[in-house]
Amino acid sequence: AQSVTIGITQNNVGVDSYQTTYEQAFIAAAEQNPDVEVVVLDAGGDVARQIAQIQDLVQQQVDAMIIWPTNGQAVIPAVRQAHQAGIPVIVTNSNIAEEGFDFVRSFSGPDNVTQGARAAEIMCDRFKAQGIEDEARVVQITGQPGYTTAIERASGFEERLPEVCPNVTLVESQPGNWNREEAQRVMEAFLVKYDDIDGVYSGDDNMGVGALNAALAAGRAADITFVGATNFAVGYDAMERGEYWGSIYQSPVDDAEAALQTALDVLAGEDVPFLNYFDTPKITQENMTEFDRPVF
Amino acid sequence: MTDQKPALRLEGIVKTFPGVRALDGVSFSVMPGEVHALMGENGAGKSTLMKVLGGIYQPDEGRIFIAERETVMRGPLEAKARGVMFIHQELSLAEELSVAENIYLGELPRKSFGRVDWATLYARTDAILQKLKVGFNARTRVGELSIANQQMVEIARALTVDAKAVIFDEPTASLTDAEKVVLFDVIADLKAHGVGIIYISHRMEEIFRITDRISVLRDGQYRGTLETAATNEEEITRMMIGRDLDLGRNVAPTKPGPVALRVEGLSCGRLFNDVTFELREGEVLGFYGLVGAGRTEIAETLFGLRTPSAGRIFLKGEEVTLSSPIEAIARGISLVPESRKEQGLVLGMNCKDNITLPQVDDMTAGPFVSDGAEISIYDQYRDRLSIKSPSWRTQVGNLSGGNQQKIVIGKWLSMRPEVLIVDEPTRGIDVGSKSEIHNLLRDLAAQGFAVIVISSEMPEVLHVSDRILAMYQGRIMREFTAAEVTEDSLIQAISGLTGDAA
Amino acid sequence: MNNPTLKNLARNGAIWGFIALQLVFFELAGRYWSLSDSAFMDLDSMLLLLKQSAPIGIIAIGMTVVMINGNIDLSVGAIYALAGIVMLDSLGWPFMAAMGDAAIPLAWLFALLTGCLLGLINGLIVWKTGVDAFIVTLGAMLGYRGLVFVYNGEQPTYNLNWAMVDIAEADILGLQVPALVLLGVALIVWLVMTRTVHGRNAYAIGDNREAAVNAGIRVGPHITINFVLIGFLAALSAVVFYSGSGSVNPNDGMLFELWAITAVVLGGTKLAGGKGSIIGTLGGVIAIQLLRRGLNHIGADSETVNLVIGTILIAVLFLDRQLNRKGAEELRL
Amino acid sequence: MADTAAKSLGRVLARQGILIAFVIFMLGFALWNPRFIAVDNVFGVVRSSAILGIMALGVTFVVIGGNLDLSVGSMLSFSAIVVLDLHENPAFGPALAIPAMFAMTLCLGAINGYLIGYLRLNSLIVTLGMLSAIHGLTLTYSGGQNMDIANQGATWFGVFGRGSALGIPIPVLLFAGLAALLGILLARTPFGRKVYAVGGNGTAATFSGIPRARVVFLTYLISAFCVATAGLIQASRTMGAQNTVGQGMELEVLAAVILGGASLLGGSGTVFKTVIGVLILGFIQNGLLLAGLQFYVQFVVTWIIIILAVWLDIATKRGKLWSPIA
Ligand SMILES: Nc1ncnc2c1ncn2[C@@H]1O[C@H](COP(=O)(O)OP(=O)(O)OP(=O)(O)O)[C@@H](O)[C@H]1O
Ligand SMILES: Nc1ncnc2c1ncn2[C@@H]1O[C@H](COP(=O)(O)OP(=O)(O)OP(=O)(O)O)[C@@H](O)[C@H]1O
Ligand SMILES: [Mg+2]
Ligand SMILES: [Mg+2]
Repeated sequence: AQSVTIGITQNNVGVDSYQTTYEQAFIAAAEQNPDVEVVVLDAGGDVARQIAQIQDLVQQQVDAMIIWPTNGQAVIPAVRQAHQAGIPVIVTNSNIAEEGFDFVRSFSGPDNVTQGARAAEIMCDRFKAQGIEDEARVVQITGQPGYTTAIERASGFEERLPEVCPNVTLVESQPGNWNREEAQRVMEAFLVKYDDIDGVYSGDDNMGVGALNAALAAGRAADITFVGATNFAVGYDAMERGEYWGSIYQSPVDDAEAALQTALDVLAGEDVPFLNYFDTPKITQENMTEFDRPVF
Repeated sequence: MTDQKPALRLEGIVKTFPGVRALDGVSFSVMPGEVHALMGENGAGKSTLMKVLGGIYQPDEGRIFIAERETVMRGPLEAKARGVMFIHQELSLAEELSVAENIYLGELPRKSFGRVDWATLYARTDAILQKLKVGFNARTRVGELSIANQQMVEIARALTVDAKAVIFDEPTASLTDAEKVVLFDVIADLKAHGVGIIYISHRMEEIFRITDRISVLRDGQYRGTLETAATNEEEITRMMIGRDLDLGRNVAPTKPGPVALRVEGLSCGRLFNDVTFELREGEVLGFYGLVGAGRTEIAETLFGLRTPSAGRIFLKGEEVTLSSPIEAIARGISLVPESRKEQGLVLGMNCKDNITLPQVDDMTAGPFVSDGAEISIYDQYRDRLSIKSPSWRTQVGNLSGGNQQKIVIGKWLSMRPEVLIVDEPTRGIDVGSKSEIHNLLRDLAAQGFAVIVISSEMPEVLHVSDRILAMYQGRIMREFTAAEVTEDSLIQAISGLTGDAA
Repeated sequence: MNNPTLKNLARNGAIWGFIALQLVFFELAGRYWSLSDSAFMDLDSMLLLLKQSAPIGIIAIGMTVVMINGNIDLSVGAIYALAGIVMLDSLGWPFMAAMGDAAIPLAWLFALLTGCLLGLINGLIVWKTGVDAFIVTLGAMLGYRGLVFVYNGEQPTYNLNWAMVDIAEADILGLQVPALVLLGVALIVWLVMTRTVHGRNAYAIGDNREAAVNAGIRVGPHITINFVLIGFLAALSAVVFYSGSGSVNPNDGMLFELWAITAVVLGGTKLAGGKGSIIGTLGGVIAIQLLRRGLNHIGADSETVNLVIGTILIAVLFLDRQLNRKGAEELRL
Repeated sequence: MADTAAKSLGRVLARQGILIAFVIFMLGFALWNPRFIAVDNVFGVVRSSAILGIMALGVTFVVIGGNLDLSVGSMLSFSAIVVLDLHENPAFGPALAIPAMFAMTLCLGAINGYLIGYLRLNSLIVTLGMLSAIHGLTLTYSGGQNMDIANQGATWFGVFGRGSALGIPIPVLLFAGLAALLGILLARTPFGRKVYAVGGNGTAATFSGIPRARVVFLTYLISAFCVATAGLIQASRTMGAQNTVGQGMELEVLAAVILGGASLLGGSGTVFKTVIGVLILGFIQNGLLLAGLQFYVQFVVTWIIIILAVWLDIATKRGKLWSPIA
């Protein structure tokens, strides 16, 4: 086949292991394929910089473009420019808003709303097993305010929880900014404020482990069900120790490979579904042996 | 003159700062065409009074009349609009701007859309500069001018408006004699045009040379007005400080001991060249010259602050290289610097901490600073120099200028230096404190210190020195002993006019 | 005599020399290392560069004025975000929505007024309380950011108006609107700073505030006006940027203040005030954007970008200091 | 007599304005929610303030010396990542990892100190550059990965962040101990005096034979030492770290120092006041959280408190509420 150039602009490499591992996996996958050249850019979490990068890629006339949006709405006009320049755009990891769907060929990534919903189910099942599904009280620690992933996971969780466990109360949500230390601080305050906490849902395991640390320090970890998302190695280890209940298994390698493959499929003229979710299964202490320890 | 209306009249002005009653019911007036001196000790309230007049401070009580019309001046611009021009004590210029912009600061001529009318600005400025016979033009950046020329820019401001009254607050502190002459011409010219002039200075010879009347302030209170022609230094001094002052001439020459410091062919770039001299213990050596002659730079080099480009320095016969003040201090050199605010004091620190700063490492009990040791040093020098300060806790910034200067002197005396260099030790200091400092320097020499006094005031050098080196453009022109020196020969030497210097 | 003039030239030209150096370096380096075979220096990419410099550039121009004044404004990033939110949110207000596209200029106006208001608050606090501008705007950086979140919680504020996007993407002679606004603002502010009384007073105040007070310049109002100006420019930057992107994330504009200050200092403005130039700042902005772009061009990864930018910042400062030295005669302090 | 006593009491109060504000603030919150002053909560706040607080202690020296340090946030990330990585490295282990990390962090402080102290470059820009450069260094070091301690049960490393002695959490002890130590260093030793002198008037300090460059250099070393300690606690507390743990902390730290009353112009401030500043910020955060207010309300409140505190501070100094600027 003829050689193709694919440009990618990522959200914020280095902010956490997931994104870093994604980048490495993406580059590795591209190197596997001799017909693919990639231009790898990082927006550093800054929308303005990402828009500039999209424009640069348009100008360089790449064959296809993969975008990990820093803001699912703000990039739409820039995506339109790419679309108008005839460059197929694939969105990865977290989707852009609906207005932009016309300019995008495909979304490849996890379904964050479903992830939030699944976390609610894990939590609810656990409460049922403990027989406290009618009185349990839950707190939530969300990701960085304003980021699509954080918002979608929270809304998935908040919608699904009352459906499966109508009598469980979500008493409070505070952001932990994807940051373990901050999550720990937020949890400490929750522990002081509420004598009765039965469950903690965190936007990712990194924060979940921060919350766990706080509870361990207060000697209350055994009474609490911790559920997170994006199973990190720390979360996996804590599950193994029996301190952390469950999470959602999401592999950045799958994520990156799916994005690249989607781009190649689009370029090959194949019929690609618009929403190209890769599976992100539930993982709990009960089924964790079925999964490898995450590498990040 | 008495039947004329005063150009300016103040009535019962009171101004307090937190903890200080700086002005306490001052009344005084200036006639048109009169040069009126305002005198008083450091901290008597002269500058404060003038700032009230210039609209910079609002008085707590009292009234201001201009041409007998009561006026309230809410700001400097308003004062200017009413014809009161104020030439400040501290240089008050923006160095990055041009001479013209500085002279017309705050009232640049405008065109439409707030644009500056450069043509008018430069034309007006050049006209003024011509009157002042200066060697720079309207477009020169002020930062490039010498201090003296910057002072001339300040003075040029007096000529920008049709002033009814002009205030000069110590304008000559950094002027050379030639510029002083120009300044006095300007003042005479203003006077001839019927402008009332207030002139603040601590220099008696100027007061007697140009003023018509003298008003005296003491501790913020008005003490009275004298006709210049009908009074003398003693009377003014008595009024200012409330007692007689012993202005005796040079104490008997001390017996010089062995050579403490010898400098051979010392040069530093274009600043000074081939400077050679000797300083003995028990001797006061005066350096006299115009501003910019390079005296300060020599002192700074001897204190390890500048790298000499050539020459050698010997202390007690041993050659030394001084690459930092730390080394200089370790070798027994002390420098009382030229500018007490910038170089001498940490204004936010208290008196005690300032005095012991160079030796704080030795003020310890175990690893900690010992207040006791420090306070005893402070007490010792407070008594010795009669420093007037409420306590050792007082922030130095709150002391009056003269007392600040004494803190700096105390700081270096307490190091018990072998060579003490004082640079302009009495700049801006009132007559009373000045003579105290002079006596002190003589005493030090009598005790065997080797002292270098750098000064731009001839009476001062003549008064305290055993020998005088006259400098001109970075070179030593001539050496005088106290016995042979005369004012004329000294002036000739520092102006480069000495045929017989070589 | 020759020497100082030469040094002066070197000093003011340093930033442009740096830009030229970058162009040559990245062009050559790109040839050998880059995966992309596009040229680095062609006209289109330079025009694009100018456009991309606009958001920080417009703010940096305002920052230059404030810094010449001897102040600083750390709250610009938050003002930028808040103005953007007001603009996009106002488009959704019922009476505005009813106006159709005619509401767009009105939305811009609201955004600009927001910027002016926030700048005014900073300015008045600095003026009336006498608290240092660094502290006032450090506080405001937090406070205004809080307001950004108060406005719409943690959600992005969103209003994609294609008519507005089209205006933002329009171009004249290849220059897109953001680039034109940047150049226009630079020109106007340059004229103000060099030709008008206000501009000259700004230098005087930064150089010697006491002298300015004594000369009767009304320093408080003057400073306040400049804070309003930078608030306005931060909002203008938001107008330009968000018209073309349609969504404000509550975290937007964080670190803008630091990048703007960096550009200003690279452009030769003195942190202490009294000295600086708009043209220099423009150079500083372009230099930074070029550096980022160039590093991307040669395929540097994000860790390298951070490392290089930090190092260059210090290196330029060092160079500037060397060029400004008075030589061996200087007092060793 | 009574009059003067009242006056001098007034003067003391005016000088301790920040302390009074603190007490009033605590009382207010305590009335609102008594849990606020429960021993557990107070310890909790002090413990979670310890990291910020220890950094602020170091920055206090830098600020009093007349400079800024904006690099402490990235330096914290750096030290946490490094100590965790070395901990996991069999060649090091916890006992060697800690001193090695301290050495590396001190090197960064030395770079700051050299550039600012000896080369006299502007501290704002240098530390801003270092902020970016150290972040890049950290990312390079870690390859962008989180660092985690795999076997948390098998190490005593957690003691710095999680342990306690005599019922007091170790971070609190470290914070208190360092505050006492550095407080004495600043207030009672010749070195401390020199820091004030250099910050108050660097030129005059040089003219007094004080090695200005060395003093500034040392303030940055102290700052780096404090950051290393904070990084150790941080890493130990969470037994893992992201590359961005310290991001944005530089301004929080600065806010605490300023809130404590140190002047950015240098030459004033004390360790004690900085501690109060840190606690105020910590308790605001905690109090608002307990009150169930959104985190962003805390931003607005912090803004208002910073400005009011600094304003009152300078207003008492000049004896006038409103500034005399025309
Ligand atoms: N802004 C101020 N705040 C507090 N005290 C002040 C202030 N300005 C002046 N003072 C005090 O007011 C008194 C009068 O000061 P002023 O400057 O008027 O003295 P002066 O007569 O001009 O002295 P000098 O001969 O040294 O110039 C002094 O005690 C001084 O400390
Ligand atoms: N040729 C010059 N051009 C510009 N500035 C000058 C020149 N000569 C001297 N100056 C400045 O004038 C000031 C006084 O000069 P300098 O310190 O050399 O004189 P000095 O002999 O010590 O006299 P004084 O002690 O009275 O100031 C200094 O700030 C110096 O930089
Ligand atoms: Mg005076
Ligand atoms: Mg001199």
